[in-house]
Formats: sequence, structure tokens, C-alpha cells
Amino acid sequence: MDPAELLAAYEQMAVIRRTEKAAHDLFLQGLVKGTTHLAAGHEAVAVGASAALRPDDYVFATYRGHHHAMARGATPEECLAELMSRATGLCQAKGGSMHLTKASTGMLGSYAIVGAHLPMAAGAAWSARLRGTDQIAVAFFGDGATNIGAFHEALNLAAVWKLPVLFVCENNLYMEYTPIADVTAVPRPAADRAPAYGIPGEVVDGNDVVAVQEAVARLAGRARAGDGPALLEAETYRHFGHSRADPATYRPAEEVERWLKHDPLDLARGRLAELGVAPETISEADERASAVVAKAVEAAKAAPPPDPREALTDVWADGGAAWRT
Amino acid sequence: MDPAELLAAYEQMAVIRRTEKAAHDLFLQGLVKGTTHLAAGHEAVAVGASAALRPDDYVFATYRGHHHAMARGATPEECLAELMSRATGLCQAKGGSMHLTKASTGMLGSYAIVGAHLPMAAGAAWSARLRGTDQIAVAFFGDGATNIGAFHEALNLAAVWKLPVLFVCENNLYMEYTPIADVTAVPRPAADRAPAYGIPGEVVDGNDVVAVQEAVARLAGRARAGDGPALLEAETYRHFGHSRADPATYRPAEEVERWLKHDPLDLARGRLAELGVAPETISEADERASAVVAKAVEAAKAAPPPDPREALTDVWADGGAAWRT
Amino acid sequence: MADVISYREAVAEGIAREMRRDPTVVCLGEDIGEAGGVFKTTVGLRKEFGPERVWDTPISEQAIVGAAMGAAMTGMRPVAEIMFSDFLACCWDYLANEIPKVRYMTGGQVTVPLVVHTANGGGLGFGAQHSQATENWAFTIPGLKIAAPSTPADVVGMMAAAIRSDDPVVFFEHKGLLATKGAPPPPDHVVELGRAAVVREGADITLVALASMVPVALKAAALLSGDGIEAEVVDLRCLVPLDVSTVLASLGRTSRLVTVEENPYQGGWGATLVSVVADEGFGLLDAPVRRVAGECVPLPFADALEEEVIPTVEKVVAAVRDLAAY
Amino acid sequence: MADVISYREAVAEGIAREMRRDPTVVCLGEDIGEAGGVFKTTVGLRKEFGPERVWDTPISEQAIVGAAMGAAMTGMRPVAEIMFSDFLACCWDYLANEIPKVRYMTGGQVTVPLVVHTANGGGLGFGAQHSQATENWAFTIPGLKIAAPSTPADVVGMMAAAIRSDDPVVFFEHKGLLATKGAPPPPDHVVELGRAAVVREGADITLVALASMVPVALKAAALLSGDGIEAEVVDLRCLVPLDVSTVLASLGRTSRLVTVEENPYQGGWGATLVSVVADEGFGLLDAPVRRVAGECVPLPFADALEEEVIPTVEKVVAAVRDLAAY
Ligand SMILES: Cc1ncc(C[n+]2csc(CCOP(=O)(O)OP(=O)(O)O)c2C)c(N)n1
Ligand SMILES: Cc1ncc(C[n+]2csc(CCOP(=O)(O)OP(=O)(O)O)c2C)c(N)n1
Ligand SMILES: [Mg+2]
Ligand SMILES: [Mg+2]
Repeated sequence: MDPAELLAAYEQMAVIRRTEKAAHDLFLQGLVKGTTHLAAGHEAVAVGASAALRPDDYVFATYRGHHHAMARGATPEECLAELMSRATGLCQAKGGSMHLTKASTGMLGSYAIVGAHLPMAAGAAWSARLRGTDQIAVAFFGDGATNIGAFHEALNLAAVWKLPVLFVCENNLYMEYTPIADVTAVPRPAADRAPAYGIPGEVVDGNDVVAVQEAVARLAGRARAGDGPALLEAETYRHFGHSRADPATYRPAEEVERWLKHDPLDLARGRLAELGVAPETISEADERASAVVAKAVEAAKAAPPPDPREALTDVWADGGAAWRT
Repeated sequence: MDPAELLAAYEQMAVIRRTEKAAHDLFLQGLVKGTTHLAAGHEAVAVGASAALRPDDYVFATYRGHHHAMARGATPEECLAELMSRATGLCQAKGGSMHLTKASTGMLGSYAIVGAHLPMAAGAAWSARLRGTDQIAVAFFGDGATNIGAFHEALNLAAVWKLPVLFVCENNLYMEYTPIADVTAVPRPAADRAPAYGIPGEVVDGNDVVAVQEAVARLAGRARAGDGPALLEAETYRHFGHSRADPATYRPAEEVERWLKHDPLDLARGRLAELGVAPETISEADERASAVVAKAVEAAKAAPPPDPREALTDVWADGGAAWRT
Repeated sequence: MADVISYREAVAEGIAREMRRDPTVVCLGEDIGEAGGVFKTTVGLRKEFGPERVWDTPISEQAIVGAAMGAAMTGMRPVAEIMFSDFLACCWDYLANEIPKVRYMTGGQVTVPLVVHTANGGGLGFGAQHSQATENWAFTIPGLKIAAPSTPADVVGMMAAAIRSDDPVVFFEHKGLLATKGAPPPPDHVVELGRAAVVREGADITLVALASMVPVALKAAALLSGDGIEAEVVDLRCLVPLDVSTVLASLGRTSRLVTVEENPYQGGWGATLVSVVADEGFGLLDAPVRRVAGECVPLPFADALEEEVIPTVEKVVAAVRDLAAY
Repeated sequence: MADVISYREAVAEGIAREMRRDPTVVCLGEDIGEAGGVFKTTVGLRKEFGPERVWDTPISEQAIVGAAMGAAMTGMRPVAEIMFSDFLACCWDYLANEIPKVRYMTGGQVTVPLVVHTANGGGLGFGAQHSQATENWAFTIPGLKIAAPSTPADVVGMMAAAIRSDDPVVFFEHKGLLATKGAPPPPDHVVELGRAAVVREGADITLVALASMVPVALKAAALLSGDGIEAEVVDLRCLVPLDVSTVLASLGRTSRLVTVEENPYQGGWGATLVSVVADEGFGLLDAPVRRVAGECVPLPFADALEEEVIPTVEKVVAAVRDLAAY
């Protein structure tokens, strides 16, 4: 990444960080209902990967997917409006925090059944190959997803069919409240499974946006060239609890501290400084990010609720919901 | 195995071989309805493994499970009666060929959804551990089952909980009609997956009853001692087609020939000769096997059909089937 | 084309016709390629369309249906085969939670034009895990269209509609009908989903049936005719969209209703139809409504037992006689 | 024991009581140990019974329920937690094809005394994949008992019956009821499965409800009483065994029936109940039968939308008024 690219990535991460913070505050204020799974701390995975992808590539994410939606072009306002059940939400308030989707930019959804989207990503990659484009598909998922059956089936199919798909695990050390190490037979839940599918399995510092960008670029290039899928395990950490107001007391204080010191934004700032970017330039990016998010919060708050009649639309492609004639 | 043990194993294999042949003939005569999946060719896996297990261990098998039922004490008559829809069948003609079960000897069923019984075997092993017995559980399954999600989930759980369970793959090179190599990302569908669960993965000549017995004895000992599960891949080949009257024309002639030359009964006969067992002794075992199966066929043929009222029993533990009050 | 076509051949023919007209139609499933499918319902497709359009898969039902979904979302029209409909349970998450919901939960951003076709039903001695009529499982899930043809021509016409549909369709092929033969479908034959067919007219009672229960109902109607009871037989053809209008119209003529269902009584599709009738058609009814359905037990292996569990012509005749006497 | 107990606490209490009396009762599920479950319905179990009886699992729904099955077949009484009932789809093969069939298909050789308990239902803004009322999925499968209590005391009493049952039981805990409180259960409280409760008497109409729909029906009944319509409210409590007798007896008094169901209209449990009534209770009916059920769409996220989809007091009142005018 050159300084301009890295600065852009930094600003994107700053926007995501602030949006997540806003979502948290809005949840505590009762303005976000249901649940949220915040990705603060995971920004570098989404932003680094996106920087390595083409605009027409496909991305599939999980219920912890705000960062992926934004990295693929969803605005903080669209996202927050969705979380706040507004008609202007990304999914017209029908999806909610767990299902952010921006199909127009290839962000084909956030799925809330652990592991379910891995076969879908394989299918999107298969489709790209069948249509003769050289798009690739990327599925992002958690460490916990590596123990579910769909993971295994997707990886094997992708490997056998040599599909242009990347499986990127955001290993944040925990499922909901249980350490992944307690329930997984190998130390690296994703990378250690790659040999079972005869594909590359790499580990990357998921908090280093440059490292992520480079790893994804390399593996994406391979996939695009017809050399098949790969598994990338990005080590990262969530700053908030698993969901809603979870205080995450199950995590040792010194572990939290260590990871907070290894913050993706700090790391990027350090790299920017190394590249000679001036502190004021970085501060300006921060300020722009703050302004964007502040405006997004206000706009989302001001937006109207959805029309109740929308509850009975969009089941079928004709826009309706009739199940009988 | 000493000569007496090996001779007993040989005779058991001879009984299974003849029972399978009888089942095939009866199917062609229209006396066996539905479908059958014959295990002729796989005898050494079942008999070798059984010889290494304790009577109170648990066995779970697939729709191709006649050999396992017989190796665990089901008589040819009970099995053939089941296949021929007789009241005297092993499952009272409610199960059929695909569900042979002899719970009284720890043969806890044959399951016809590929891979489904692997978690069950893990559960039986868990139960043994919880009850403080030192029983183990064994799941037998095909090469095709290694690509289904339940395989992955069972293996990981068994490894994490260090359960006394063995996963024994009967790799006969094919799923139904598709070569396993065409749809599997690694050359050894089972053994090459073992590292993904941090457990031993071994390959054994599944047609050599002694080799199977030794491998299972070793891995069972490990499991019983608390050292956790293992994967054993037994190379074998089926003599008939996949099911019913499948002529298996998808298999290259020279491959079939090679494997028919590597017949488990021939191999055992060779080993018996090496151990100095007289040819007549072996012939006598063959004759006893033939007689047992011939008698079983007649007895099964003569047995009555099930009472139609049995259709509405045994859903619930109280013996009934009432779903309303 | 021959004078008659089997239901089995009709499946392959129906798929082939769509593959010819639309290059985005692709097939995937276990043993569907060279082998032509375990039920021989994809025979010839690999030969005509090649391995880039007819894909053999591992035994990975979740990957099959999940990949079909991903492909459908990105410009293809996949036709996924799940060998036996019982195995839908192995990928139920995709049928229940993913495919039918993604359009709605994204506010209409995506569509999922795919077909999952599968061999359904009993009567062949395949036992508890290979014999179920599971159309009612799918019926519990809003967002799936459900087709279950009873004739070869309908197989072709409904397959065309299913593959062209921009909505996901679960297409149930009845194992017990595969060997049956019927009139070949005309060229470009398309049977709109959600239109029931009145396959026999009669003024005394309405029998509503689906798939293999249609011939059962027709045979029962023929026997009843001997008693002077003329049954109207409605072949529903689809569960979603459910053609309630045709049923209510028939009931307007007959005032009596019996559903003939292979799936179990508890949770069977006929229950929903009856509940609509007991509400909107209450005034039309002259007698209780009866459901001849599968017994609430697993499917037994022996044919003597299986016959006790699956509706038969005799059971339908008995139910109708009983009602006629009401 | 306190004066009141919450539904949430009742789940843990119900399990704990059985774990105390029977050492073969063990629990497994995701985050159920130290964390006490995502819904805090297993709080205290790990502490009281230790890690050898309360097991945290990986995210492997098939392994959880499959292992429970294997353990149940070999002398244990496992209580498996599936976090949200939507996730039953991820292990549906076990619920649909394995657990309910193995006893039957082995000719009665084995029993499977296990409980799968799960958080069910909507109304909390959890969206399409975490809000479904899936009791009707289980209802399509013969061989499963189905419990869905509406009060804390019933949670404890029915959990006792479920764990003691030698048959597999799917135990639906309603997310919307977790915070509700009620009278504590007496010691040794056991509520036999398959017994509905008449929770309000009334001569004009019968409302049959389940789980969170019971308070909805009761509120509707209170409002209707202001109109001079006295509704009898039946809490079904179980779907299998289904207490048809209690419903028919009530109908004998009221002649009118409305079911109140959270699951979707298409394929909902009320349909089967109505179909029994339209057959065996036809002579008792003075008016059409109506089902107030979930709309046939996925569950939307926004509460303004979710209210359109899930039955509300207003919808029940409207349906009853309408029928009363028939
Ligand atoms: C099939 C399934 N099982 C359980 C859950 C409940 N659940 C939601 S998130 C989660 C933890 C996932 O952990 P991980 O994959 O590591 O992702 P993270 O939340 O850490 O990003 C669980 C168990 C689910 N959504 N789907
Ligand atoms: C989940 C599931 N998918 C598909 C099938 C259909 N089927 C039955 S046997 C079989 C092949 C299994 O191959 P393998 O595991 O190698 O066992 P083998 O028959 O060779 O002994 C298939 C695909 C099934 N029974 N279950
Ligand atoms: Mg995690
Ligand atoms: Mg095989």
C-alpha cells in the first residue's frame, strides 16, 4: 500500500470504529433494538481484504458484519439506519444488524447461522467460473465456525472444484463466551484444517491492515489465476463483548490489555508515520471520520420508521408475499 | 491371532460371504424387496475389528452393514429374515437391510443417512466415560462419508473430549457410482483428515483380517486407556455393485480383477496355511458356513410375514404409537 | 418424440429443455453425471451438455444446496439434486433459514432462482430413512415454492416453470411414479405453478390429492362410482402457491371434502387446506371433512407394514363411504 | 424458594431438580457451562454439578444432538441445548430421521430418552434467523414429543416429565416469556406431557393457544369480556401428545374455535388441530373455525414490522369479534 492507499484504509477503519461505537451507544440508549455484534477491533480484516479485492468480487459475512458492509461501500448512515429500524436502512429495516447486505457492491449478505455462508461463497465462485468472469468470492467467518459441518463441506467442494474462493477466518479467540481453544482439536482452528483440503492455510496478523491486504492480494491472485481456494486465518480481537451489552468478563484482563495495545488503528497510524505521513494528515482523516459518523447518527435518528405494510412484501421476486391463489 | 482365532475369523467371514451371496440371489428372485447394499469383499473389516473388541463395546454401522451385524452375533437367519420381510427378522421386518441392529450385543444400529452415526458413536463413547465403564464405541462408514458435515463435527468433538471412540472408514474407492477420488480434496479421504483433529490416522489393508484386528486392537487399547479417538482407513473393495442389482460397470475391469485377486477369504486362507492349519480343516469351516447359510435361507423363507398391526407399535417406549390423547 | 414418456424420462427431458434455452441453467448433485442419477432422472444430460453444466458432487448436501444458492444469487439458475427427499434434513438450514429468507431479509436486494429436485415418497420398501413424503416439511417454510407433479407431462411443464421462476422451488418427484408413463408434453410446455387441475369431475364429493395420491384418488373414485358416488378429484400439483380457489370452487359443487395425503396426518399439508376450508368454506360444507393421510409413525420396511401406513385406495374408499353416509 | 420464579430460572431449576435425583442426567450445549447459557437458562448448573455433568460444546449442532442420541441409547439421559430453535435446522437430520425413528426401525430394540431444549419464538427483534416459532417443524415428525410451556411452574413440571420420559422430547422455551414470573412450582412438581390446561373458563368461544400465545389469548379474553364475549382459553402445553379431548370438550361448551399460533399459518400446528375438529367435532361447530397465526413471511427485524407478522391481542380480538358476529 502506498501512503495514499494506506491513509484511505486508515480513514475507512476510523469510520468503522466510530460507527461501531455509535451503534453501541445507541443500543444502550434503547435506539437499537434486538441485538448487535460489533466488529470494533476487527476493522483491519475487512478493510485490508477489501483493498485487495476488485469491485466486482463477492463478499459474504456473518452477523458480525458491519465492518464488511462498510468496507464494501455501505455508508455508516445506511448501516445505522438499519440498526435503528428506519425505512432508510440498508435492508429497509427488515434485516437488522445481523443481516447487513449491499448487493449492488457485491456484498451479498451477512448470515446469522454460523458457517452457513461458506457453501454460498463457494457457489458464487462456481458461478463466476461458469460465467467466465474472473471474479472471486470471499467468505469471512469466525473461529467458532470452523467446527461446524458446513465449513467442512464447503472447503472440500471448493478444493475439488478448484473454485476461486477465499475463506478468511477472523480468529478472535472466542465463540460467544467460550474460548475457541476449549472446543477445537487443533491450535489454529482454520489454518490447521487447510491440509485436510489440500489447500494453502496461512496465518496473518489480522490487526495489521497492510499484512491483511498483502495476504489477500496474493491468495486472491492465485484464485483468480485458477489455482483454487485458500484459507486465511486472521488473528484479531473484539473490543466489545460478543453481542448487545455483554461485558466479556470471561476474558482475562491481561489478555484484553495486550490486545488493546495491538489496535489496528494504532498499527496503521504507526505505519503511516513510518511512511512519512504527517500527524496532521492523520488527524484530519480522524476528524473526517468523526464528522461522517456524527452526521450519520443524526440522519438515521431523523429517518422515518418503515411502513408497516412492508412486512408483507419482498418474499417473492414479484415483490409480493402471497402463498395461495 | 492364533490359529484357532484365525480359523474362527475365517469361518465368520465365510458365513458372511455366503449370506451376502444368498441375499443377492434372493433379491434377484424377488424375495428381498426394497434394496440391499452387500458387503461381500468387506468381511475382513467387520470380522477383524470385532475380534479386537470387547463384547460390551458399541458398534454403529451403515446401510452396508450386514457384515457388522453378523460379526457382532446376529445370525444369518435373523438377517435374511429381516431382508425377506419376515416376522422373525432382526428388526421384526420394520428396519430392513439398511437398518440391521442387534442391540443386545452392542450393535446399536445401521444408519442410512451417510455420516449420521458418527456423532452417535461419539455420544456412546461419551456415555461410557460418564458411566465409568471402559467400553469403547466404533463407527464404521464409507469413504464417501468423509465429505459430509457430520463427519467433521463428530471427529472434532471426539478429539476435544478425548472420547474412547474409533472411526473406521471402509474405503472401497467409490461412493455409489462416483470414484471417491473425483470428489475428495485429499488422496486418503479418512486418514488424511486425521491431523485436522489432532488424532492418529492410520491406513490398513482392510482385506487382511489379521492386519485389521491388530490395528483395531492397538487403537482400541489407546482409546480405552483414555488417550482419545483415532481414525483408521481400511482399504477394501466391494464385490457386488453399490446396491440392488447394480452391475458396477463404472469400475474398470482391471481394477475389479486386481481386487478380486486380493480377496479377504483367500488372504485368510493363505495365512491359515502359513500357520500350519490343514486344508481339510479349512474346508470343514467352509462346509459349516455353507450349511449354516443354507439352513438360514430355508428357515427365513418358511417364517411368517409380520402381523400388519405391528405397523402401529414401537414408536414410543410404551410400545404404542398414539400421538394424541 | 415417442408416443409415451415415463415420469422418470420426463424429469431429464424437463431439465434438458431448459438447459437448451438458457445457458445459465446448470445441474449439480451426487452421481448425476455419467451415472445419470440414482433414479436415472438425469440420464443424457452430461452427454448433451458436458461436465461444465452437469456437476457430480461429494456427499455434501449442505455444500450442494448452499453452492446452488450462491450461484443463484450471482446470475445462474442451478438445479440441485438431493437424492432422496429424506436427505433434505441434512441441508435443512438452507431450505429453512437461508434460501427462503435472504430476499426478504435484505429488503429485496437479491433473488434466488434455483430448483432443488428430489425423489420423494414411499411404497417401495426403502424403510424409515428413504421413504418419507416430506413435502409438508417444506410447507412449514414461507418463501419456498413447492411443486409435486403427478404425470410426465406435468413434470416437464412444471419443471419449465420451476427453472424459469425467479423464486426458489422445491420440486418433489415421486419415486412411486417414476416408472409410470403418460402422454408426452407438447413443445414449449409450461405449467404455471399454483394451478390445481380438476382431473375428474363429480358432483358428490371433492377428493384433493397430490403426486402419487392422485392415481390413488382416481382409482378410489372409479370404485366409488360403482356405488353411485361421483367424486371430483383435484390434483393440487403445487403446495405453494396453494390453489385454494379451485378447491373451494369444487366444494361449492360437492359440499364434501376428503384430502388424500401421503405425508403424516400430524403436520400434513391437508391440515392447512382443511383449516382454510373450515374458515372460508364453512358455509359450503354439508359433512365433516376427512383427511386420509399417512399414519403418524416412521415408514416400516416390509410391504405388508408399509401398506398399513401409507394411504391406499381402500382407505380412501372407506373414508368416502363413511362420509357419504353422514 | 422465593415467592416468585422467572421462566428463565425455572428452566435451570427444572433441569437441576432432575440432575439431583438422577445421576444419568447430563447437559451439553454451546456456552452452557461457566457462562450459564446465552439465555441464562442453565445458570448454576456447572457450579452445582461440575464439568462432568455440564459440558460446553463446539458450534456443532449435529454433534451435540447426535452425541446426545448415542448417550441416550446407552444409559444416559442427556439434556441437549440448541441455542435458538432456528438452529434445529442445522441438526434436522437427527430430529427428523434418526432420533424419532431408531426405536421403530429396530423393532423396539432401543430407546432414546433425551431432551433437546431450545429458545423459541419472536417478538424481540432478532430478525429472520433467530426469531422463528419452529414447534410446527417438530410437529411434522412422528416420534417426537413436543413440549412448550407458558408458565414457570409448567416449565419445571414439564421439564421433569420430559427428562423422565423414555421418549425423545423437544422442549421449546419461549424467548418472550423468559423474563416473566410466576408462582414457584411445589417440590416434586411433575406435569404429565399431553395434558392441556383450561386456563380461563368461558361459554362463548374456545381459544387454543401455546407458549407465548397463552398470555396473548388471555389478554384478548379479558378485552372480549368487556364486549360480553366470554372466551375459554386452553393452554395446549404440548403438541405431542396432542390433547384433543380437552379441546373437543371445551368446544362442546362453546361451539366456536379460534387457534392462536405464533408459527406461520401455512403448515402451522393449529391446522392439524382444526382438521381434527373439522372431522370429529364438526357437529359441535356453530361457526367457521379461524386461525390467528403468523403471517407466511420470514420474521422481519424492525418491531413495527414484526408486530405485523406475529399474532397480537388486537388480531385475536378482531378474529373473535368477527366470528361472534357469524
Ligand atoms: C449454527 C449456529 N449455532 C450457534 C449460533 C449462536 N452463535 C452466534 S455467534 C456464536 C459464536 C460464533 O463464534 P465465532 O465463529 O468465533 O465468531 P465471532 O462471534 O467470534 O465473530 C454462536 C455460537 C449460531 N448463530 N448459529
Ligand atoms: C446424506 C446422504 N446422502 C446421500 C445418500 C445416498 N447414498 C447412499 S450410499 C451412498 C454412497 C456412500 O458411499 P460410501 O460412504 O463410500 O459407502 P459405500 O456405499 O461405498 O460403502 C450415497 C451417496 C445417503 N444415504 N445419505
Ligand atoms: Mg470468534
Ligand atoms: Mg465407498
